[in-house]
Amino acid sequence: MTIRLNGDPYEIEGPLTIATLLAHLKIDPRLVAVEHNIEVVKRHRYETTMVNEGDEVEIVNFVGGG
Amino acid sequence: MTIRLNGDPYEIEGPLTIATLLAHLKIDPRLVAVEHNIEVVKRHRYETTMVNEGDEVEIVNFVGGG
Amino acid sequence: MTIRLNGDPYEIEGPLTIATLLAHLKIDPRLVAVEHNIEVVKRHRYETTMVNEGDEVEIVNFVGGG
Amino acid sequence: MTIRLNGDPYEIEGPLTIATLLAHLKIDPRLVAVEHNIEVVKRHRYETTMVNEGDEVEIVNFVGGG
Amino acid sequence: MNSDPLVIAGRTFGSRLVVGTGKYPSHAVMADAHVASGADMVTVAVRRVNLTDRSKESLLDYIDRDRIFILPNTAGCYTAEDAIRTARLGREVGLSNWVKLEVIGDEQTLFPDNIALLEATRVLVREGFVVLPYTNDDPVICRKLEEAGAAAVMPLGAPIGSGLGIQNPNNIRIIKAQARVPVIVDAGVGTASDAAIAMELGADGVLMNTAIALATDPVAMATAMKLAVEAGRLAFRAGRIPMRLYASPSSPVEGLVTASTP
Amino acid sequence: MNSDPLVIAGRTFGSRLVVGTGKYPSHAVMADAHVASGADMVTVAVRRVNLTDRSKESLLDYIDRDRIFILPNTAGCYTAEDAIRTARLGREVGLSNWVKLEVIGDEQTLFPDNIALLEATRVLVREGFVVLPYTNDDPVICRKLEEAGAAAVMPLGAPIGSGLGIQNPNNIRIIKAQARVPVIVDAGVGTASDAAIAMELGADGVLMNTAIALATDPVAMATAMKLAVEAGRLAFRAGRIPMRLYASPSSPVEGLVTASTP
Amino acid sequence: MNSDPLVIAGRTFGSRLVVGTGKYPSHAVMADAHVASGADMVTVAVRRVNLTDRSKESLLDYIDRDRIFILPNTAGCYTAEDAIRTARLGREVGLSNWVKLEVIGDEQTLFPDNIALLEATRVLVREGFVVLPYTNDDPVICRKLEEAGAAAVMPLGAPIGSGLGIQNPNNIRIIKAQARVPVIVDAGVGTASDAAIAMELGADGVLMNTAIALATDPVAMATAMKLAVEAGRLAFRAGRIPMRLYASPSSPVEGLVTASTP
Amino acid sequence: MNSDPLVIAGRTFGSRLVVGTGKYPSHAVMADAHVASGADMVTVAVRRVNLTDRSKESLLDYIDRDRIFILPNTAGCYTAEDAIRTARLGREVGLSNWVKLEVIGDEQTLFPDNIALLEATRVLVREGFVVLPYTNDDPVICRKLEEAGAAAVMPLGAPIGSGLGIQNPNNIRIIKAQARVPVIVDAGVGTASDAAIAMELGADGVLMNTAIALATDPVAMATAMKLAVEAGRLAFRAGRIPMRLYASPSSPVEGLVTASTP
Repeated sequence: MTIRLNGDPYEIEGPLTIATLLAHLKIDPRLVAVEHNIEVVKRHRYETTMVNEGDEVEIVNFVGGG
Repeated sequence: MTIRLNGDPYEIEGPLTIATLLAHLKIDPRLVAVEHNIEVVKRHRYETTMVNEGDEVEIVNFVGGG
Repeated sequence: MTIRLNGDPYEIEGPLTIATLLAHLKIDPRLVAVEHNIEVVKRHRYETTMVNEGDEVEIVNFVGGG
Repeated sequence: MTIRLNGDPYEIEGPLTIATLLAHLKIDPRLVAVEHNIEVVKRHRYETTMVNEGDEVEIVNFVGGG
Repeated sequence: MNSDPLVIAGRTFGSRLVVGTGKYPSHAVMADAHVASGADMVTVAVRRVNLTDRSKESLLDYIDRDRIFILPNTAGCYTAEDAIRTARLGREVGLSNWVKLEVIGDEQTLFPDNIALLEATRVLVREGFVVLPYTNDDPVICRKLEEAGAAAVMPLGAPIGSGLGIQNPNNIRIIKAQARVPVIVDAGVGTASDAAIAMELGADGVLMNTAIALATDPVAMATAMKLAVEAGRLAFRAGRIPMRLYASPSSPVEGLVTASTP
Repeated sequence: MNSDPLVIAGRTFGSRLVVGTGKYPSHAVMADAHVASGADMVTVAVRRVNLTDRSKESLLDYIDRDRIFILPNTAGCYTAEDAIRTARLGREVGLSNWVKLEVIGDEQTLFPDNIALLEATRVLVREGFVVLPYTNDDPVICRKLEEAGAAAVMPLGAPIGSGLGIQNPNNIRIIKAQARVPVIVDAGVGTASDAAIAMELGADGVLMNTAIALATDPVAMATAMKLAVEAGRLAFRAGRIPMRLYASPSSPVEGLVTASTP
Repeated sequence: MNSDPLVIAGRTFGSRLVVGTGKYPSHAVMADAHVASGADMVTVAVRRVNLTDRSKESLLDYIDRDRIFILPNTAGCYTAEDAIRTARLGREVGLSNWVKLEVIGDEQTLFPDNIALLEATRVLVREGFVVLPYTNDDPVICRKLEEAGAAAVMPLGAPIGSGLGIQNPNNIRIIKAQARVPVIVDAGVGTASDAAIAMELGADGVLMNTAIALATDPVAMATAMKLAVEAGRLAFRAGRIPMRLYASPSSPVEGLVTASTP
Repeated sequence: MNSDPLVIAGRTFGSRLVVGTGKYPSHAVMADAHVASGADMVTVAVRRVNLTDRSKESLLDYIDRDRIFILPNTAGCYTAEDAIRTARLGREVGLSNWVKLEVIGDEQTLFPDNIALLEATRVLVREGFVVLPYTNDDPVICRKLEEAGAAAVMPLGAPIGSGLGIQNPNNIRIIKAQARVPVIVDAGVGTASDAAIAMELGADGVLMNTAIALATDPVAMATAMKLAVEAGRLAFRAGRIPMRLYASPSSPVEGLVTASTP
């Protein structure tokens, strides 16, 4: 299926959970934050939040800034 | 009757028009503006606007300012 | 003979007076000043001041400055 | 005799040496400097320098300044 | 005939100096100062008629309205509502539908409440006023006021009556660079050079009251301000020399009648 | 008729602005700028006549000597001897026994060598010159120059041609407070407000060259400087308002048609 | 043990200097500069994870979180919505419910949009954030932010990254005089003296990034800033001498061994 | 161990701050302030011993001469002769052949008489003194003093005790650029940032008395000055960022989780 990931189209087998998506992307769930369709996803919901065709997912972390 | 004129209670025979009130106060209607119960009164309405018991009237002009 | 004129060697028939030198140089005596061997020459002395071999002569005028 | 000490007349038995004068004044010779008739007196000369009637003596030390 | 006039909302002013009418020793001195200043726009406050003492001569008797345009202000208003109400009354007096819009946000500094100011600007523009808002030296709020339909923006140079001069020249320069309406520096001028500096920064005009009215000699100071505004404007247009840390000789370095060299 | 003229060594000048004659795009532009500046004293340099090219038109053809007084200078001289020699030649040209005395002490800053300057001042005063020394903003050297017979003192505002403006206003104020001869701020002015500031500090006049000559539009800048000097002088005499950190309302705080209070 | 700590929202900081994490030559240099600065709070931006290049080492690996508190910011947001959304994500990373709230109103100056900023502050305070808003040097908006529940106000000294220093010292002084929450001067510092000046004006702290990160030697500049903030704070508390136009001798005027008198 | 010491006439000082010994509330407070300042050179005045009251404790009892070098000064002298005479007496006390040479030229400003100063410098250098002349911010006189053998030049920042701060930063910068001996800014500092600015201009050190001695809390101010001098020196060496009129973002402009664009 195709989702919108960090602003770009992204092909992946799905539906899948946020947890699975992060694992697939090799992203350590600690020290990132995830938005699913404009809603922040609490960390304890990663296992239960399903990402479906066309969903928007944002994964952010901290970078240098002032 | 008693009206509120420029913020203070004012005793006067009434009801009366704005025009009569100004004449009574010896105020030249040109170069002042009048508010009747928080509404600006156009000059051509001075003859027809009645001031009644308890009404609020404000009469203003220009003073030095910066 | 050779004189030093405004800092440079200058060949000219001589001895001659300052007046003759100025005339030879087509310089209007008014609005210039003349130094002869480091001494200012008053204008009324132009006729009588002789310039000889090896003498130093400076002729100056006003230029733009601030 | 009378000398001029630090700008003022001063009565004292004399002639006497700078050393004796300092002792008389209870001034520790270290950390002061002495002028005798406008001439600085080296410390090793205190014993031998005589102060006579009418001489000028200045005794200075360090004070707070900036 | 002025080849470089100030144009606000289609109206042309011969002078880039706008002056006030408050705090003068007398109406007569004010009238003389107005003439000396060359201003053709003056600002006035809207206040209750004095009912107890009718003798009081009218301010307007001392303003040559054939030559001078009247700009009512909303000085002293602390809410959008009061400013709007005062603006409407000022217009009703019948001399001008322009308003120098002030909504004060702080009593100590008399700095504007820019949020209420923006709100009042929107309302009054809708009602057909020509709105000249007094604001602070913030390019962002100036742009919002412009978008709301302000006919000019009037950033302050320093607190009203402080005489401190332009406290933040860069902000005035930036506001001017971004604005598409005239920029009038309003408040803070203390002496002539302050007015010249405002104009050299690119301002289209300067508005002042206290610097003239409370000077020891208001009429002389009014003349000084007239000249300073013209001087600053001319200097701005004439293209000043660049600044350099070291010197550059004004006289030729050749042709000296001397042996010496530095 | 000027009620507040500049008087130096008994000579009266209608303008407090003294300008130069160097660095202009052309003699013609200079002449126009001189008129626009209103100056009635201009300074000129003394240099060797150009022998190779006699065609070169004379500077003096472009100076209206009926209206403008000529002030020869010793720019470019690095010793008292050279300055004295140059001053004598300048006088011999026959237009003036005045001299703008410069003895430069440093090529980068063109700051004066005040020791040589003082020495040259003494010599030239003895020879009957009216000496106007260019010095730095040091009240002590200014007093020594005055005691040596200088007809005025001319402290610099900033390096010649730098356009930095008055770098040390307090020193200019102090020099003026102590001087018994006129104080002319010479050098450093970059734009109109700088000239106004010099005058507001109490200076009796301002001398400038580069700020006008090298402006994009020298004639417009000359006009700006004329106005700025007048503005600064008037403001100085008019008595400016004091500075205050906080605001002071220009409009009455009573009689507002509003419920709101701050 | 610091006897004069900075306390914000009940949290105590040993240092009054808050630094950024952007623009450093490397993460390693940043870490050294953080140590040199003595800061115990640093601000970080919230951005999309780089999906294409996972190798990229994490910023957080270079911040000693035992010693340094993380302050997420909303830099780059131009609307209240974006700033709120970014703040929520920053909190969800799980290190802090504090936010350095930026809502930019202009791309050239990066000045804040104070109206949107105030709106975002209200929303985030309601959601339990500790909000530190970056605003401009306007006492009125600072008071509104405080009333909206901001834990501190952070007026700018000059445009972000400009290095111009405090452009309007009076406004900072006034903001501090009126504020009941800490005042942190955020942005505009270029060198050590700028930081000292901010503290001498009474600011409770200073936040900077570019001045350290882009200095030729960031670690040395970080040390300089640490010392300057401490110096400025101490000087503010020590009670400086008043300014006077003239001199006052430091040494006794009596007891001189000299005839001479001035 | 200080890797960036101040070296004058071959002698190494750990601190770039030189302080005075006058005007303190008490000798005890002075001693504490000296320790807090970290200074290892202090200046003292030479005055007549008090003959009437011998009880008066000695200043030197309060100066740790193992740690602090004594710099006698000629404060209060108005002629070269008096300054030379005072310097000789100061040396004879036996603690130092160095002298902070002052020849005052004006009682109101305490500005130096540079001509007499130069003369006295020549004499004392010939007599083997290490001469540190207090002068004004004139690069030309500083060069002459250096050529006369001064071990350092000490230009003033502002009048002694005025607390005005560095009045003419460009002159200090130019003096430093031209000097081959250390440049110590002497006089004029009022608060910590002034000292930092002096060092950022490139000065090798700062000498002050009143700013510390007359602060409400002299010991705290001494600490502030110590830190400020170090901060300014470090910032000078660290290479500050350039100034720019507009902003430069500190956080990345990519990777924002937002639709909005400016």
